[in-house]
Amino acid sequence: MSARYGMVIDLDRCTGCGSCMMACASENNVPPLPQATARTGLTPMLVRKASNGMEGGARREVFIPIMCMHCEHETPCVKVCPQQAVEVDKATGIVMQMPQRCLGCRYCMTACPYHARYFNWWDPAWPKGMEKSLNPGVASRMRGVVEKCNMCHARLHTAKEKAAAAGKREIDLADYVPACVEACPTGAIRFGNLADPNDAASKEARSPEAFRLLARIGTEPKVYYKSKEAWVRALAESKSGSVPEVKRVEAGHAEVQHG
Amino acid sequence: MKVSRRDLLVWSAGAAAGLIVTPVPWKLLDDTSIWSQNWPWIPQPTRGPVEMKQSVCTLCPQGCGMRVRMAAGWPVGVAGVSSHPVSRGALCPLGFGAHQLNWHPQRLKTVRHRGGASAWGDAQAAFAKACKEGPVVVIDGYPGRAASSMLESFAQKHDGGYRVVLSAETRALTPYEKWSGVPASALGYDLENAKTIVSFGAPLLDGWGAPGRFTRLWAERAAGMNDPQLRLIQVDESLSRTASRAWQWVPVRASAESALAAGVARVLLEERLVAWRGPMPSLTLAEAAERTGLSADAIRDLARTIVARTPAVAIGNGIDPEIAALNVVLGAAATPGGIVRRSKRGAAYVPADAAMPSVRAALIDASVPWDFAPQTDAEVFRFAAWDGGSSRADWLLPAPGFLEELMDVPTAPTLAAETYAIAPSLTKPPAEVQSAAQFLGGIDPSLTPVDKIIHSRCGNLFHARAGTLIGREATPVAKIASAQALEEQLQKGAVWVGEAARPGGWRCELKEWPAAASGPPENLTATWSAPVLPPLATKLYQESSLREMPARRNA
Amino acid sequence: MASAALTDSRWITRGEERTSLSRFLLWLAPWTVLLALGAYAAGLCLYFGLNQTNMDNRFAFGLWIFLDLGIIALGAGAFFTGFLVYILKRAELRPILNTAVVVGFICYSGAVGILGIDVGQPLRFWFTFWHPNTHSMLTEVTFCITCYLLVLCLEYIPILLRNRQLRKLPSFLVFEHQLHKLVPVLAGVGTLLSFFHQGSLGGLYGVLRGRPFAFRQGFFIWPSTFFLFILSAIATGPSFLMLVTATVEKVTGRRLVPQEVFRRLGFISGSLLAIYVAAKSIDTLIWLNVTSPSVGFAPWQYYIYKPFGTPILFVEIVLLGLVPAFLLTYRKTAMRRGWLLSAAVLACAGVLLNRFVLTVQTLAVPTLPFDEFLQYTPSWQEVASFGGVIAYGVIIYSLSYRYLPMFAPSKGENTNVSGD
Amino acid sequence: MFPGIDGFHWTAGHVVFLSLFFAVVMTIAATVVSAAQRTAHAFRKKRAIEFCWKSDFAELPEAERRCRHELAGRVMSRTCDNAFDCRHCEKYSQFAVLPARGTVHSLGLDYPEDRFYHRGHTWVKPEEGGILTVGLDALAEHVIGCADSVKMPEIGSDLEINETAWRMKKNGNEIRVRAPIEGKVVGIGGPEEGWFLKISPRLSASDPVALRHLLRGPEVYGWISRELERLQMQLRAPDTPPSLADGGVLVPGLMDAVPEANWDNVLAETFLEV
Amino acid sequence: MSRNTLVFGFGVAVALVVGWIGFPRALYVRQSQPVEFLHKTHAEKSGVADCGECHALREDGAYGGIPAMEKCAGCHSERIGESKAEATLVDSFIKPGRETPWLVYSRQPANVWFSHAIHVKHGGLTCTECHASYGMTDQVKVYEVNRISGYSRDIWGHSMSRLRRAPHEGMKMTDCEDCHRRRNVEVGCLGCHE
Repeated sequence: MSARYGMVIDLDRCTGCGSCMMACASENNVPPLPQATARTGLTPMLVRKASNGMEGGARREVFIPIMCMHCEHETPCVKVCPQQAVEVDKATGIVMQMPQRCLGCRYCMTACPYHARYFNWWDPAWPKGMEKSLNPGVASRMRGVVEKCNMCHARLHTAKEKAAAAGKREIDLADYVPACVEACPTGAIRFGNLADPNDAASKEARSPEAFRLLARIGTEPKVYYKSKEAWVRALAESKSGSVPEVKRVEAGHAEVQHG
Repeated sequence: MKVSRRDLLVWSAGAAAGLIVTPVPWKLLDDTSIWSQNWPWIPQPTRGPVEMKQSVCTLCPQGCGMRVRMAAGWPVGVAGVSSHPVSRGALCPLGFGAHQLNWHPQRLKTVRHRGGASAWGDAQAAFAKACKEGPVVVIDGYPGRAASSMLESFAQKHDGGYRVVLSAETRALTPYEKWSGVPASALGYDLENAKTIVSFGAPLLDGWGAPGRFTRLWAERAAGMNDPQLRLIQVDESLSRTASRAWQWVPVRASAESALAAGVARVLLEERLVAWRGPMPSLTLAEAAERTGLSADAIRDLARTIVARTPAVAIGNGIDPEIAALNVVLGAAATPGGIVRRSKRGAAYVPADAAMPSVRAALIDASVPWDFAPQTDAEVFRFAAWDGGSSRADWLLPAPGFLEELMDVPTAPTLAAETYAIAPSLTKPPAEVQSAAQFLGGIDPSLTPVDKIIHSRCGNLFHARAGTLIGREATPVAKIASAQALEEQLQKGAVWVGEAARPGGWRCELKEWPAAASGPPENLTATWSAPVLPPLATKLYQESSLREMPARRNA
Repeated sequence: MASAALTDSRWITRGEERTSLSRFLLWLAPWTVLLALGAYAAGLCLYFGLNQTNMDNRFAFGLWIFLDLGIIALGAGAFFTGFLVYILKRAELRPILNTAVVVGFICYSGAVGILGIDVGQPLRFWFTFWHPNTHSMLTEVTFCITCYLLVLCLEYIPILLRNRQLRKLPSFLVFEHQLHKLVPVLAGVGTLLSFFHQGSLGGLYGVLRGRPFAFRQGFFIWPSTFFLFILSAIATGPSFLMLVTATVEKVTGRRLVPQEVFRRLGFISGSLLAIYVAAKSIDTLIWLNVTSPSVGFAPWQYYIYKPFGTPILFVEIVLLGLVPAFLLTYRKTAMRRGWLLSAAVLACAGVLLNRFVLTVQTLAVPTLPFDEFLQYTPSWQEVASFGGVIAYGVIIYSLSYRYLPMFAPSKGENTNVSGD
Repeated sequence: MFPGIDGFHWTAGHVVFLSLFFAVVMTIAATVVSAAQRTAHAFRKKRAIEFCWKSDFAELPEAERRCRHELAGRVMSRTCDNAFDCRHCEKYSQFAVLPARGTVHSLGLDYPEDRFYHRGHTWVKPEEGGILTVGLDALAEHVIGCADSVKMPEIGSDLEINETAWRMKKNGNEIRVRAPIEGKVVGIGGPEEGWFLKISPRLSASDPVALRHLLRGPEVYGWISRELERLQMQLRAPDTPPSLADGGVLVPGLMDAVPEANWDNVLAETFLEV
Repeated sequence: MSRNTLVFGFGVAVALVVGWIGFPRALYVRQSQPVEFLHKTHAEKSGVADCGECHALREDGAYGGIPAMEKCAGCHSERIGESKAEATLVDSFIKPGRETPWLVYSRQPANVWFSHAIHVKHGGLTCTECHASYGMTDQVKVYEVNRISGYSRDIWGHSMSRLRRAPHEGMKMTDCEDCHRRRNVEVGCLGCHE
């Protein structure tokens, strides 16, 4: 039977520590490039920040881990790739990016509403000797291709192989846990098979507190978010530009605001 | 017959036509693109058998449990250990990149003397000479290890002092030392039983103590609950990570935490919201309000909220007597859910930042935070695995890196119970690398080497027959066959946990209200400051806007 | 021989007056320098990778894509004129036919060249043909542009072979003639191809449902931008031809085509532009009131960022659409060369602005609620390669104008020359 | 893309897309191939030379394309529409019957009556044994003078009418002399006796139509006088007014005498080049 | 036949010769194994019948590949016999404890994930179906490497045209897919790529 792997991320539990980003980068052999910036770097898992737009004591902020949403329907990147370097895997629902097939036209990056795709602007490089610390399950990419979250497919492979060695066809979901899920110190990310109604993740995905970013675009992302707070759930809708970024709250404001 | 230009044209036309039906153009197309998929200058992972090792993170004194994925004998990834009693499956973000630290460009591989290259021989000679000439102080950043005891006994033999750089968490407990005589290193927070935690700027969700311990607790009892079982009140000058997740955020002026603590204490005492009776803070509510930038009512509300759900405990960031005093007022000292004494043992260490006059030389262990500079003009021998840049050390001595040396991991600061674990050496350190302990062992062979000490400690644990050993599953030590079995278990990553601290067992005498902390409180977001960061930390600092690059550190 | 080395008159079509070789070279010199600079910049991008540009993960497309869309739109005059002359038999446009072909050739080869640098892995270009994703607009574009470039080369050959020296080789001359007789077929194929890729270029953005600023409903698999692009391209193509010819006339200081041809071109351009503006306005209204809100994007969102406010919409549709359309069609203004040309300029500017908005503004406006409006400034390498393409165009055109019978259609066109 | 390659599977998209694509590619290929094939065919049928001549002829300026009958004064004005091929021109005979009205006067050039003249300024002289001699006419001689180099065809090679018979170089100008008649080269005259070819014609010289396309008698004078006129126009200094065609005598070796003139143009028009 | 036809034909002929004979020679470099290992001899001497005894799956299902040095050292700790290969093996690899850098004929690039476990356990493939009977041969197959791509020649297969390929020859993606199609196995990119 075909699975539909997805995630539910509880934003109320995310402390924005960044463990998921580190674990992801290390699992997927993402190079640490000294020259990379917030707009040219490679962060298949990226924790971003949003606020309720208030200031002083009333201000609230939330951290939003953004990775490939593995859109199920009309998957924008799959539709546009000229040479089938992206596909929605039939068996798992994972949106798979093949850097070795990629032409580097970056059309998929303009197509992705979540900006979850990253271009290798430089050849990957590691300090001398560090290539020994690369994860053998993942091939490193080359300059000039697009990459993104592949749902830690190396771990899926390992799980498959383990199952096969045991003569089983179906993998044991306990053997397949993406790095970010494993790393999250608060267990904010729940990973599971959304096609299985009894799966904990798919149950959570159906809870009233669950929502998806830009759901109305209609691409059926398989990464859900959830929160108790209404203003956080409101992020599902686009209100671009209307949220002023306040970097730091001065005690002065606090005086006015608090009481 | 002569060849005309026309012939050449026709010939090449023919050749071109012919070439189409040979493999040449097609194979070249294929191979060049394959070449672009396997560029020789792109490093690819080495092939080899993959195995899982369990160990303990030794980057800081918190000793989080970590699973290390090894491929072809090299660590290729780390993850938390969910069964681990301290970290409970969590690691700090830096931990996830730690396995790459040993290849950091700034890894120290050679002895350096005042910036110039030198050799172990010279260092040894120089140190030996210093030992003859005068007292030598040994500074440790991670007390209680087997190595520490080596350092300590060496220091005693050579009538120099043994000083310790305590973590900010432990330093926050030092005021009680004065009031109760119980060494701060024997105290801990019983967070698991607290119902209200008011943090005065302590980054509880951002690297305070063992990352896993509180974040897990918070996730289970507070996160996303309208009426959490555990109320986290964060007093912070700005909307910090912890503040943004706290049940309530109390924004105050910069470094006005102790004033607020005093203010709250006054309200508690005036309104008799607590049972405790004793000296009243000198600071009036109005003054407190003025200093903190909050309204008097706000402070009153805060005080009431704190005692609405008890046990409540206040946690400061670094030494702040008034916050400690607030805990006494709250009755949080020596009660469950407050500050508890986790062990009979526990030495009172001499803090390393106290002035050290007339010392001939100072030996600084690799565990000492890089940014620590001893207050002395003595000759400094500094051990470090990485060169963190400017430091006033005469000798820079290359120490083993991450997971390269056998280490034992004593109880972490802030814990409510004792623990003991062992971090085996997973990879061979580079040839020319030595730990401080090995170094001293080389100078004074009479010192018991680390592995022996560890062995005997395991023996003691076994014979004490107390506590439980937590590996894949928990086993009471009493049920373990032999000391050797115990040691093997520990070597495989199991953790020994002592009995939970019994309430009471110590008392705090607060004669008069303490003077406000002199100067601004130290604000160390992380209790351990490494010389360098794992290279992948660029993801957090420069490839995203998640965190600002801390000054001085270089990834 | 020394005297021969100094002059190239033997290569210039007899009876055509051309400036001296030295002056011609002088004219070429600066353009050659620019071309060399562009080649150098392109080399940098190929050798070191696209980190040489200022594009980034959020601004994945930049100046180059804008350039591609722009010049391909302007180059549409080539296929459209061919269509008018050969398919619709509008013989009066013959005089600019050769120019049209050369201009088209320049625009398309230039665009393909830039695309070669713009992709991260040029060596894998053939994957698109080997593993095409037939649902991708880009595939359609790649196939059509490649084929059409081939067609343009074939249309260029007869012009080339009519060079005074080349025609002395009997085989060339005969081949030229034979090919020339078949050009109508090519024109037909070219029309089909151009129709599709001009459209697909519009579709390129119209299908981006992840970018509600660009996303458009459409007909069958084609979003409305598909048809708008075709319209705008064939509307401005003739205007651009007019401009090129006028420029050449200015530079060489002689009349090359009868004013009548200009007026004819102007009228075609103008009337098509009028249709385009109408269609564009309707489309915009539908988009603002139906398409965009339906996916949760309020129209005002797009236009709160300076300098990309609503004025840009007005400029695009009215100032650079309606106005030139009127000037080009209205008798009184169309009679005046000055008005005609300035209207053509406006029309071309209009189509360029449209491509700019679709390529650049689409990427700049945020989609996620916690995104900001993005800035991007091209690096010198991008600009230089851009300049290189312009220089390439000027050089090719100058050479063609000097050595080929561009505006002197063969006197033998009518005399029956039986081939077989 | 092609069935059977890397997991190719037929979908409606593929069918439409690929059939369109291949249709286009086929059309383009077919176009090129057929053009090339027609070209080859023309060569095989020995039509190529005639063909090039005709298209060159089409490119000649109006003044160069006058009908022989106009030159002879039989008609007021007539442009040749048959590439000077009077042998297959149905109009020829209609006019030929009329009397020539051209005034015959001395040109200061020697145009013997016993020769036939080709517009490319060559003469054809029937010899005994059906052999024809072909040489440069007086005007050409005067214009060129002594050539720097001459490249005659090999003996035995076949010449088509209007094909390049031989090439000459003078002051860096290449001169192609067109063959006035088709046939096999049987002899060559060298520099001392003046450059000429001996040709055994394909149609026997006795055949009345064999030389019909060449000028003779009054036509020659009409033609030459116009040619001289043209020369004068082309050679005069820019500011001097055109002098009347009163037969100013040509100096021999004109190219050396007036080097500054645009010889490229002059020669082209003289030897019927484009 | 006209001169042109001849010249043209000559051009074609030259191209064909260069393309079909010269080019392959130029494209591939022949390399020899570090040690001349003979499967047959080892099979007979040690009485090993099944490939799996040396090329085993690990317990986690991963493929063991070519046995590590200690396996060789088991017998070859000291020289057995006087062959040159023996000397190289013992002196330059076993004694210094260096792993032998074998040249793997069917080595796939880093981005390919090929699970022997799955192909053997689920697909029921036998070794010979992909590796022919190399395990029974008693001479060392010559290793040819593609100058440009760095692939072993076995990946493309020995005939340049890729026609008339032995079933085990050719290990390009197309070949994987053909086999999968024949056996109606449906896998996407994810199935075989890292």
